[in-house]
Amino acid sequence: MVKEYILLIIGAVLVNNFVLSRILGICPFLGVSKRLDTAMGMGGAVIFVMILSGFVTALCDKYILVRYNLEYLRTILFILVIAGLVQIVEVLLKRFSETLYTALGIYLPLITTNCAVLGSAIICATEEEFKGRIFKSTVFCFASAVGFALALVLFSSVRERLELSKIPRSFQGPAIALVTAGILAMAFTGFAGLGS
Amino acid sequence: MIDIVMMTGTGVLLGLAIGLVVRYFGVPVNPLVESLNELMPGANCGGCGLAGCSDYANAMATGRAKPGLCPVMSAEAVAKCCELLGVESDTTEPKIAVVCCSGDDDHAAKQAFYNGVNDCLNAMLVAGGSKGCTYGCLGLGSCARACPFGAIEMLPNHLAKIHADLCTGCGKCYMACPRNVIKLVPRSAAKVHVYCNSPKKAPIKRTVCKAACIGCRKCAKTAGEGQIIMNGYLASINYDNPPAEGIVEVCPTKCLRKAD
Amino acid sequence: MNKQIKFYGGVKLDEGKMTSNEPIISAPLEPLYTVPLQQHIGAPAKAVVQKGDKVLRGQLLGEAGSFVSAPVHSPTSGTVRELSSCLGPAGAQLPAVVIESDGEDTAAEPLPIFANWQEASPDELKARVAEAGIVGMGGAAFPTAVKLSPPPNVTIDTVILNGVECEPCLTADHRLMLEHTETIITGARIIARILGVKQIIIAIEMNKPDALEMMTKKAEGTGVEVVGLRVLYPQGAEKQLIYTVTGRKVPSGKLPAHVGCLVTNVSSAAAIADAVCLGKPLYERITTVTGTPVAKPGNILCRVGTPYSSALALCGGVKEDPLKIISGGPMMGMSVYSLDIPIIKGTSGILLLAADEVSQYTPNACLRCGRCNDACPMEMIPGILSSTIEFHHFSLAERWHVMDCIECGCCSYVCPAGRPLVQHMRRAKAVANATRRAAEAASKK
Amino acid sequence: MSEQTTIRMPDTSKLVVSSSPHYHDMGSIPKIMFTVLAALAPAVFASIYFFGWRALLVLSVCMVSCAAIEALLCRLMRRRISIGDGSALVTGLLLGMTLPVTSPLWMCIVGSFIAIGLGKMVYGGLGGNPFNPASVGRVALLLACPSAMTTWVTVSGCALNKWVVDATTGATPLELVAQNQPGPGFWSLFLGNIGGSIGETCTLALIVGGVFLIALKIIRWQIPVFFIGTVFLITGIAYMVSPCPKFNPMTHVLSGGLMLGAFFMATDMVTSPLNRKGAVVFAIGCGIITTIIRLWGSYPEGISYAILIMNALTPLIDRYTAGRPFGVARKASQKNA
Repeated sequence: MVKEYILLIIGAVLVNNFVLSRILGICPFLGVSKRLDTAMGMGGAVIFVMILSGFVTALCDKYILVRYNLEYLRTILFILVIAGLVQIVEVLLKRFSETLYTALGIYLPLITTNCAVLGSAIICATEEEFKGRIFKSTVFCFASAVGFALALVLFSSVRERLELSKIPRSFQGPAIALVTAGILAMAFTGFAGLGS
Repeated sequence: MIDIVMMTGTGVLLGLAIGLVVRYFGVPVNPLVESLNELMPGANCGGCGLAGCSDYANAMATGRAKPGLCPVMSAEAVAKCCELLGVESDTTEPKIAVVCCSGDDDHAAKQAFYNGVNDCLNAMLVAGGSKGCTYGCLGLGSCARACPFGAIEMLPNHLAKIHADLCTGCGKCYMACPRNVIKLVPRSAAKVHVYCNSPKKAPIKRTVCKAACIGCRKCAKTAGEGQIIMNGYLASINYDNPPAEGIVEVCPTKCLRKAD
Repeated sequence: MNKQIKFYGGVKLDEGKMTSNEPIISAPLEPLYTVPLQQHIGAPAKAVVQKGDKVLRGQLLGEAGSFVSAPVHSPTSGTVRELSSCLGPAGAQLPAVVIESDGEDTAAEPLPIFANWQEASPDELKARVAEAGIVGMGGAAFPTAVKLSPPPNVTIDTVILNGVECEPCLTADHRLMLEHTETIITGARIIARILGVKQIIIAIEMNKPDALEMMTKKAEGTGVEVVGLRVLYPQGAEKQLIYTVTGRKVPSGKLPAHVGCLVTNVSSAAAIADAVCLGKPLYERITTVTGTPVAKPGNILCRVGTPYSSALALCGGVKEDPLKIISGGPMMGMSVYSLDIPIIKGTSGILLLAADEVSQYTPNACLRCGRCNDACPMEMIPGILSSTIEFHHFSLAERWHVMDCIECGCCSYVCPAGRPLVQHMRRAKAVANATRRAAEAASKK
Repeated sequence: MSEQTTIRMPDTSKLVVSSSPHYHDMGSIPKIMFTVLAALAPAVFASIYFFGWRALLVLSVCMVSCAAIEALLCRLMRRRISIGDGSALVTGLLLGMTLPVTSPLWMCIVGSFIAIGLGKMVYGGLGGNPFNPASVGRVALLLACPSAMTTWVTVSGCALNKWVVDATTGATPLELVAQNQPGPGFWSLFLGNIGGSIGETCTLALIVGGVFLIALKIIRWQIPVFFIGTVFLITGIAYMVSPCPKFNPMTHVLSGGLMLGAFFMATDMVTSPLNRKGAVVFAIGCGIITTIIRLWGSYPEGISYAILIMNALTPLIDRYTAGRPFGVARKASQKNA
């Protein structure tokens, strides 16, 4: 039981890293990785939202979609739920925790459109392993988000360093970021087979 | 049927929830800041003295700064800002930067070979750089790198040149120049300039630069009253009352020239 | 004092002290002396003579311009030819008094002599130090009288005389310690008297065994302690010296006085002794003229205002053309492009470097080899800082304590990429100072 | 005053002015790079001895193509052609040493292009690259041509009379232990009488070269010592828990690319941390990741991956291991960090 969850977490963080292996959530990965502190803020926000949305979508899936045979509405319902959820969270954060809002606030709207959040929800809903298991789905979403945050933090620290390199004009900006992401993804392939 | 009901139901529920949350927990945002932000040029040059355009918009909305500090904004935009803020418009005369030096490699004597960081401030701190004149352009292009609009070109013979059509008078180059060779002058009066910055006596200047103002006062005598002022051995234009363009004919060293 | 603390980093340098055994020779009179009015850190002195005035040796030429300033005295007797400006070692024009020597070298009435300084009041002695225009003669030229007036909330318990002379090539202090040992000790005791301090330490690097021995011998029974220090550059830097001698760390941005120490150069101590016991203001100093291109390198007692060219001529000129002329030592001196620059109170040496000794800076990128990290005596990260500054992130550099840089040059010395690291630091410091001044000006408005 | 006239005064018209210091220890990038090449020489000789002359061909093709590609890219970028500093040769040699002796030459050239082009030049050349170029090249080749990259020949003593040793394919010691079979003996592993990539087999030659570099202070001793030590420690603990050939610490330390990686690739100064503390963290990280991949991953070898991942972590390590400057109080430093 414990071993199962440890392997699940290792798999989601290192082996099937959302960004570097599944290529999900690339827009915040490229957009919010220019500075380490923003990357950490974004990572935190993603972890927070993904746990929440993973839990809620798994609930919706189990008790609404599957029960009434509405699986074909999955994508659209999940989008709706996640978007609404993030909106509410943002407003509540701003109201009740100014510090957390300034730390996460600006990233929350970005997350609404983050395919990683939707991706994790859909993976949980479709893969046999997670079907109907709300706790396991939530753990998976958490681990995936940690993987995302890890990739983001690694990447942003490298990018901060790249600011001090004389990168050729044509490679500046997203180009060099993608090359770097590619090399990082190559490096992460080394973890293949871990936990199996 | 159930699918439609479910989707609609979820939508309505979420909509209601968001509406209620915003109604009871929402924090109002200042719409003024956003409309001010739209009027900003977005170059984030910092010419207003604040950290970029959105900071300036914020500062205006909260009364920390006045409209019209931005050197780049058009007059209409400034007027609009004033309208939004409900204050009277106060237009500033648009400015332009001038490099007051003619000491390129052909004219200025080379004293030493500077070896080090390619930056004017650095060069000045090391024995005063490679040119002999301690008042002139060091020619390493710090101003050109500071210009957010690409208006400064470094001539191959180590002199900065300002392209008037691109210059917005933001003053970044003025801040970047360690020798204060660059001056900000009113755009409308920028017809002729004295391209020399050295207040030294003529013989000293002549040994280090062939194009220096030698303080002969010919221009000051020819021009109208108060149009050219002598600062010691250096002629300077009174930009409140600029001389006619024809005045450049009298200058023996051609350091008094039409704006280029 | 055998348990010696070692400061972090530092580099071992080729000392190149070829003039250690050259006795001090006095320079003959010059026809013309150009005496800059700013020979110290702080405000320039205000001229008190007019064009055409007759002046005598030791007469006041300029009085201190503000609190952090020092007066300037005439090096010889003659006529003031003009008040003009001259090129200083830093490449900037300095206001100066040009004196045409009359060849008589008549001394002015000396300042009243303290026959028995042990009984003079500290304030009187301090006033004399200020009056005599004494500055730190190690290079920075900070007015000594200001140093002797610590802020009221600190107490100084240790006076350290800096006879380390860790700069390669220079031997001026070394010769002074050998030839004027007693003067230095007297000076040290006067300083201690001014501050009411019991502990006086003279620190000498071990590469000068003769000076160490001489000092120890002469210091016996005077209450002055002499310590020999490990040979490591920059042992003579103020903060490193205090740390090595007393184990105290001067906090970032603070003065040595905050840890109860006062460091002054041995030359300054000798000048204080001369000012108090002989009534002689500071108008001459020992300068080392050295370098492989110099025909006969030596230590010369030069009057302030002597042009570099005269000092060099006294050393027999050059054997080959130098590629660099440096005012000061090779690690912290300033390179100059003219020999018309006058020797000032802070000119510890004139160094000529031949073409094959000069390594040019190159625009290579930082290799991140970390050698500068290991060499930096301030435990900073010079490599990263220099890249940061190269890409104009000045505020970041300031957050990373660039202002603590002492510009000792260890980082550039070891950099395999040949990067001008110290120059980057200087720039960041200049920018930070400018920003601070602008902020102050804005807040005053 | 006849003597006065003979005094020669210097010509001041061609003086150089620059910032202090005016002394330099006369070290330079080419000096470092060519010393590294010299330190790799024993391993190169060993590889020719065990694998035959084709090893030399592969290494030369990698070096030449790396240099040529760097020159070409400098030209395209209109920058000073930087191959004189020797770093491209080092990258080429290291890349060649991580390839099997049977690698087709086109693969060497492609690998060089990835190493130099994507690993270094797009980052602005030497000093800008966050990842070790040779590791980038090797990992890319391993992903692109897995079979060619894992074709090993059987080695048996001196092969100086051969072009390439028998083409019969064998397994590397690490592949053997991954299948839980006993590897070759200690002396074979130590001397390099085993299958594997060109430059990684002869532990003795690599240690000689590495110690040479440490003695010259070109690399920090912390990185190889802690890297190898961590691998030894973790596999040793595993071996004590369950003593089977898979966990034999001696095999893990002496075989695979560990020596080459620890002495020559992880110590690449551009991509490793700046200070000693950071170097220790970096090396331990490399060791942990290597062991994890070797023992539990699907690849038998993990050195290049470990190095690349720790390269990505280097900026973070630098940030958190940077000490406080002399005299800066702990609180002030934390506030600003």
